[in-house]
Amino acid sequence: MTLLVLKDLRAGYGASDIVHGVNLELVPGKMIALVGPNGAGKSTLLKSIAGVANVTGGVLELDGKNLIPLQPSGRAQAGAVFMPQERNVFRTLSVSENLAVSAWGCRDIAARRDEVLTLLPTIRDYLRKRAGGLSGGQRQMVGLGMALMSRPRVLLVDEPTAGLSPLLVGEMLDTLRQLAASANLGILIVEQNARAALQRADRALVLVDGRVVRQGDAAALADEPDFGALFFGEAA
Amino acid sequence: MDSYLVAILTVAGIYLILALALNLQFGLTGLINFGVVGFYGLGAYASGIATETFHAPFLAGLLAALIIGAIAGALVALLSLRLSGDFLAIVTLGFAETIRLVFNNEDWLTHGPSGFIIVTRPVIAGLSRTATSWMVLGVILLAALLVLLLMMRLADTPYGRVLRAVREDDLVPATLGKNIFMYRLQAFVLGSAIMAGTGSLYAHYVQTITPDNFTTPVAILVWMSVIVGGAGNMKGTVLGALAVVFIYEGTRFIGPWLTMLDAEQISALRFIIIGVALILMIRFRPEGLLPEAYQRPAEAASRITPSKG
Amino acid sequence: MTPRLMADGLTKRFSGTTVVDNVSFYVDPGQIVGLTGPNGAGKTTLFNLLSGVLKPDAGTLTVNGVDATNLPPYRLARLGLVRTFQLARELDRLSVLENVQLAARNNVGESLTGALFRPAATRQAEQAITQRAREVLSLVSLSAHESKPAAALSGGQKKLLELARCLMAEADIILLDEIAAGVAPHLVEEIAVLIRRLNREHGKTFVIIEHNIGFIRNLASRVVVMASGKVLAEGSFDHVAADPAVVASYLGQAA
Amino acid sequence: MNITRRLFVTGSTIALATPALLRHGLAQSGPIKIGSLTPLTGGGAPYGPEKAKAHRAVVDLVNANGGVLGRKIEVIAEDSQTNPEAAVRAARKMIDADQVSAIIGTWASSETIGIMPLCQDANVVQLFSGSSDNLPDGDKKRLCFNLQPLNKAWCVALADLAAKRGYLKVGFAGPKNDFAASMGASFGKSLQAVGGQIVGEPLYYNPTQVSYRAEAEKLIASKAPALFLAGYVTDFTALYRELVRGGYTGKVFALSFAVGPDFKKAVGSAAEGILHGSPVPPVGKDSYDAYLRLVGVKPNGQIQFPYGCAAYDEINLLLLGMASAKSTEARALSDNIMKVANGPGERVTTFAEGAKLLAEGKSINYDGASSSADFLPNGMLKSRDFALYEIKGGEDVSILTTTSTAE
Amino acid sequence: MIQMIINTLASAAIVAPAAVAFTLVFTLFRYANFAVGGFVTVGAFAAWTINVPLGCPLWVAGLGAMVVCASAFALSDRLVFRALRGRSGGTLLLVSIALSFVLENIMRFIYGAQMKGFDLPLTGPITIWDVRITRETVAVVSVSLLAILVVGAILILTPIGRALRAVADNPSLASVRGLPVPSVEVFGIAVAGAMLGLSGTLVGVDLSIDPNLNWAVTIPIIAAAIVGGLGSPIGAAAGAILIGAAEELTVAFLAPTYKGAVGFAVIALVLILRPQGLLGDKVDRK
Repeated sequence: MTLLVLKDLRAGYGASDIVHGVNLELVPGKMIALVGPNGAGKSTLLKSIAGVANVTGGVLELDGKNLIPLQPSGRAQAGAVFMPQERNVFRTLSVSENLAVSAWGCRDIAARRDEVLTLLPTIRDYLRKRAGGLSGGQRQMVGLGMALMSRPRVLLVDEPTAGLSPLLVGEMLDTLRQLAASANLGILIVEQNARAALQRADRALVLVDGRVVRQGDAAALADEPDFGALFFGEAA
Repeated sequence: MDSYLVAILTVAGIYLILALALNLQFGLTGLINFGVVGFYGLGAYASGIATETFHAPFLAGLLAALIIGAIAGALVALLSLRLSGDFLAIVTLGFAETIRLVFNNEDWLTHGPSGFIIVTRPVIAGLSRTATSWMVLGVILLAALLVLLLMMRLADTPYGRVLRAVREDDLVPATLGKNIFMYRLQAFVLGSAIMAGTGSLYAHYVQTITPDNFTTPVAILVWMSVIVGGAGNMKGTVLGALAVVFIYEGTRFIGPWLTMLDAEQISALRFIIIGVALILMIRFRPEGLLPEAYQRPAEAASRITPSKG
Repeated sequence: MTPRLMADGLTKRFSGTTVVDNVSFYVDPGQIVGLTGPNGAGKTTLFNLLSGVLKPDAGTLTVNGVDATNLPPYRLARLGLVRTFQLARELDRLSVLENVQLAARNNVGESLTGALFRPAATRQAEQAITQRAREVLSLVSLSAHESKPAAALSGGQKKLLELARCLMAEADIILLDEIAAGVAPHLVEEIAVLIRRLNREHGKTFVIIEHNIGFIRNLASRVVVMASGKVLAEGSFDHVAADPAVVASYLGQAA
Repeated sequence: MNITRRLFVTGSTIALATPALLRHGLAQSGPIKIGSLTPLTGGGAPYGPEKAKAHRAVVDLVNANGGVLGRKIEVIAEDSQTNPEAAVRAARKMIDADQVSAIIGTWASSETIGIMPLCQDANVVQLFSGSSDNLPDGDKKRLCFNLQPLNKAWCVALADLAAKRGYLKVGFAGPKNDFAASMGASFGKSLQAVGGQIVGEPLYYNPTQVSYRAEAEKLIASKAPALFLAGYVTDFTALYRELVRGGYTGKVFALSFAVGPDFKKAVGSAAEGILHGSPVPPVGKDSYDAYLRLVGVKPNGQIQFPYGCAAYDEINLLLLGMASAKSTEARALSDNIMKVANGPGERVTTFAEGAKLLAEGKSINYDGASSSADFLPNGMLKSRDFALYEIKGGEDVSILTTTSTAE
Repeated sequence: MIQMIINTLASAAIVAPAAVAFTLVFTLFRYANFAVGGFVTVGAFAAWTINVPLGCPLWVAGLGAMVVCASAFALSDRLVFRALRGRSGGTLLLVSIALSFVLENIMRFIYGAQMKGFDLPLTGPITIWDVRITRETVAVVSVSLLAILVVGAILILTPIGRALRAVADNPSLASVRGLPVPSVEVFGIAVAGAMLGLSGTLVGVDLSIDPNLNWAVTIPIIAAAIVGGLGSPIGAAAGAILIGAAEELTVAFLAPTYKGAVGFAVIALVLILRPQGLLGDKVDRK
């Protein structure tokens, strides 16, 4: 059973496309890593699924439901939840409020919060703090917790390790990996730290200039000899 | 010809100069000056005090107005130009309100609310009334023409190009070596001086100035002229000022037909129309009736019709 | 030989985070220096410091032998340093030609007194400037668009317009921030050719931020790699590309 | 020729032609035009309409009987907004567009003074009611006639009353305008003459403001046992309200036009005990009754339309002046207004009577509805009745009526 | 001294709800809406209409004014400001000033320029230890305080208030977190409008109502909001108290006629102390 289906998805912001036709299928419990050089369109792809960037063609379905006509908030309610790279918490709200506000329209906020705190127990330590005052790692963790509050089916995570120390990078990615399994989520992650991501992901897509140039088993991809060259912009 | 036409044209000329000066500040340079009436009033009183209290000739009054307008403009600019645009708007608005309170309260200088009476005319004394009004009109139209030529010159030269660049994105001209603060300051001071000069012309034309001559509605009319005509386009401002003055003064003649309305309602209605028109204009045609031209090549030979973008 | 540009210990913090951390580097006359590194490495912030758009929290900056620390951007430009922006900052309501004309230096018509009282000199200068601006526009293949408002250009064309402005400015040092991003491939090639020509024939110095490593390898005589606000490595392309720290910074540490 | 140029040229042509066309529609050479400039809004709004109505009523009657000098009279009515700026704009339009021979009806001194330079310049006669002591100053050509006594006269009466009631220390406040300023100065002098003095500085305020709390606080803090508040009805009402709320317990002196029915309705029983005074029409006199009947009101021995009667005299004097001068030219008109107002000649109280006698070649002396309408050489009124009242049980109770005389 | 504090509180109580509204709009949309004074004027006349010609009790009039203003404010956003989102702060400022001007003149057109007051008996003050305080002042201060506390409570304690703060903080994150951003914004606008209507009613209780109200209150409102830091309702209320105190001091030690300039003087002062302006750093803009 496939959760998220992309067929020949094209997307961009203005007149010209940035993503030129991507195919992808995501199943529950699995994590797919999107890697590639800067400016390849990885984030744009993620944002077009979340509704922040425009889909200009192709198929985008979640559980067989067409997402394209929906607003960002509608897509989130449908279960495709996006976690932006930057500014992914409400800085002026407390952590606890951040979590609560992310379950808009739900009656069981407390239950959901307990659920999230079970999955991400470290958040408990700074539940009362203002989110703006947290460290980068803590903020990412809260952002993740917020995303989980709506009990998503698919998590779209944009560079969750940007600006984190090497130690935290591994921790963050491990957390995501475990989440996929424990919450039976499909996770699509865009990651700079390609090797670290490939170590944890099930599958991986290498995106260059808006096109998928390689895909397959994540670990196997990392071992390809010319993998490094892809990132230096020569394999397009 | 009709003497009321003379009066209307005189007023139109005055609004035109104010609007041209504002167009330099806002249209070309992007500076939001809501204190138009402050500089205008300052010039009117400066000139009036020079000619009546100190018995200076008209030209000295005009000069005094220009100088005081420039100084006031420089002070306001130094206080607020380095800050973001919205602060300039608030500070200029505050300047206009405060200056009006000064006019209203410093009786020893301005005779307070009952008005400052000015006998000195900008023309030779002793002419017939009609001749005088024609000559005053002449003086004001001449001034308007001079300012129009000055503004068109400024807009057309590389100087104007830098001003427009500053308006669009001040970081770009700065990284290309232009001292944007100086450009803003010059545009603001020059505009303020011209507004004050206009005040002088106005004062010697109406001969009674009161603080109520210099209230926000006047500024709205001037803004309307610039926006309707097309910000950045000086010829457009001529069109805008004429349109606004004729809407405004023209409604005096509609009055008798609107018998069910009292004078207060007609006056309010006028301002409702003007305010709504201003909002609609900004909403639906922000570039104005005559949009700013994109291209003014140095040689006329290679002139290419500007494309609308 | 005095370096064209010398940064010593430049540091910039934004609300607690150190974005540029004690960066020192120099650019000699006639060099093309490539500046690269992963997203968020602080490259653009460094450019903002070098061009005076931001004031450093610590460190000094020397341009053509003159202490330029804390100088405003227009003063740096007058010292011979101009730049482009990562997201093109075209002047929307000026024509393409005007965007370029604006960059001319020492234009008599740009002073209030010149514009008003020296019409002949202004006209003459303007003619020369227009001619040169057209030459520059033809260099970047924008001649056909000269009377369009800059807003009407495509994203790639806007980048070219930025480059044209820099060429027009007759600067010694040109900082290019991702000039090739979003530009059509054949134009990228032309830009590279143009940069090399300007460098060889006119002795212009360039600092180029670029993710397209091919572009940098092709042009830069020296490469500086930044990561997390610090200079990670510098030297020839091959030297840098072989540096394991650099590779790691691009591919991510395998933690 | 590109589109811009064409638009510009077309626009200018239309712009230039429009007023001429408008004007063409309005212009007729026949009637004698008179400007009726009254405060229909602003501080004088309670009185402007009765003035405008009186002008209209007389003119309608005169026109029905054939007009003046064989020509119809056309009244151009405008609102002065009790604001000199608006008055000047309206006067300019009357003078330039309508080419009126006279502007009558201005009420606030500031508006009268404001339009004076224009009228002097254009040789337009002014008849008005105002009381600033500065009114005669601007009339270099002797074209002005005032149907109201000056402040000096009002203040003598009010100061006498204050002294009689034992208030020798009185605070003063008023709007910032010519009228109140000269009222303050005159009142101070008059009070000194009877052995009293003004407490503290006279307080002037901006009459368009919303809050008068600060002003009231200042007046209360001055601890003056009595206050003379020379405001118009709107600002007086607001200031008085703040005084009451602020706990002021002293005596308040006011001008009658500020404490009319609107005021009494607004403050209710708090109006008790206010002392006020104003020039009054000669109640019961035939000329006043003639005016009241003309505007459709039955004389009842009370003061009705305290300013309409002055307007009635303004228009009558103007029209009689024209009939006597056989011209609308300013100099002759002004001289003849003086002649018909001051006499000597046969007493008349209406235009019809006067015109008939003038046609017979006789001299007349107009006796007005507001006063006997005799002027000093500077155009100011020689004397007028003045009444003082106290508000008791919500009614104005007359204390005294005197005839004040200008010195 | 105590007298001065009471007078300060009375002026502050009138301005504070409107300053809260201005702050709300500013945090939601990042522009200075100068039409706040116009809406206060609308609120004052709406309350007067319900109280005097329609003869309803004052509290009904106040609630009515809040409803009228909330609707009018939401309507103005729908018709005018929504279409202009993304335009420069200057454009919005100009439009809001024009709107303010239109509203003022609509009031003048309908009601004339005559001053109006509620149907309240005019009574003297209550005097306690030489301090005079009127029933109106007590009512105005307590209602204003209550309203600000209610707004504060809504913002802090309720889900919709939390959502409002989230949208103000980061609208794009709010939308990907599934919040119905447009509806939350409309809610915020309606709350702001209601506060403006309340300010209008309080003006009518304490002072008097006429179309000139517009400019007389606009400047103190904006000054209070700016001094309060444009962040929270509490800040705006504190700013209102500061402006009120500055005005009282001006009247006491300078001329009362210059009261109108106090707001600007305070803004100028803030400007010197907080030179980055309302919208913060310019470099980050593009």
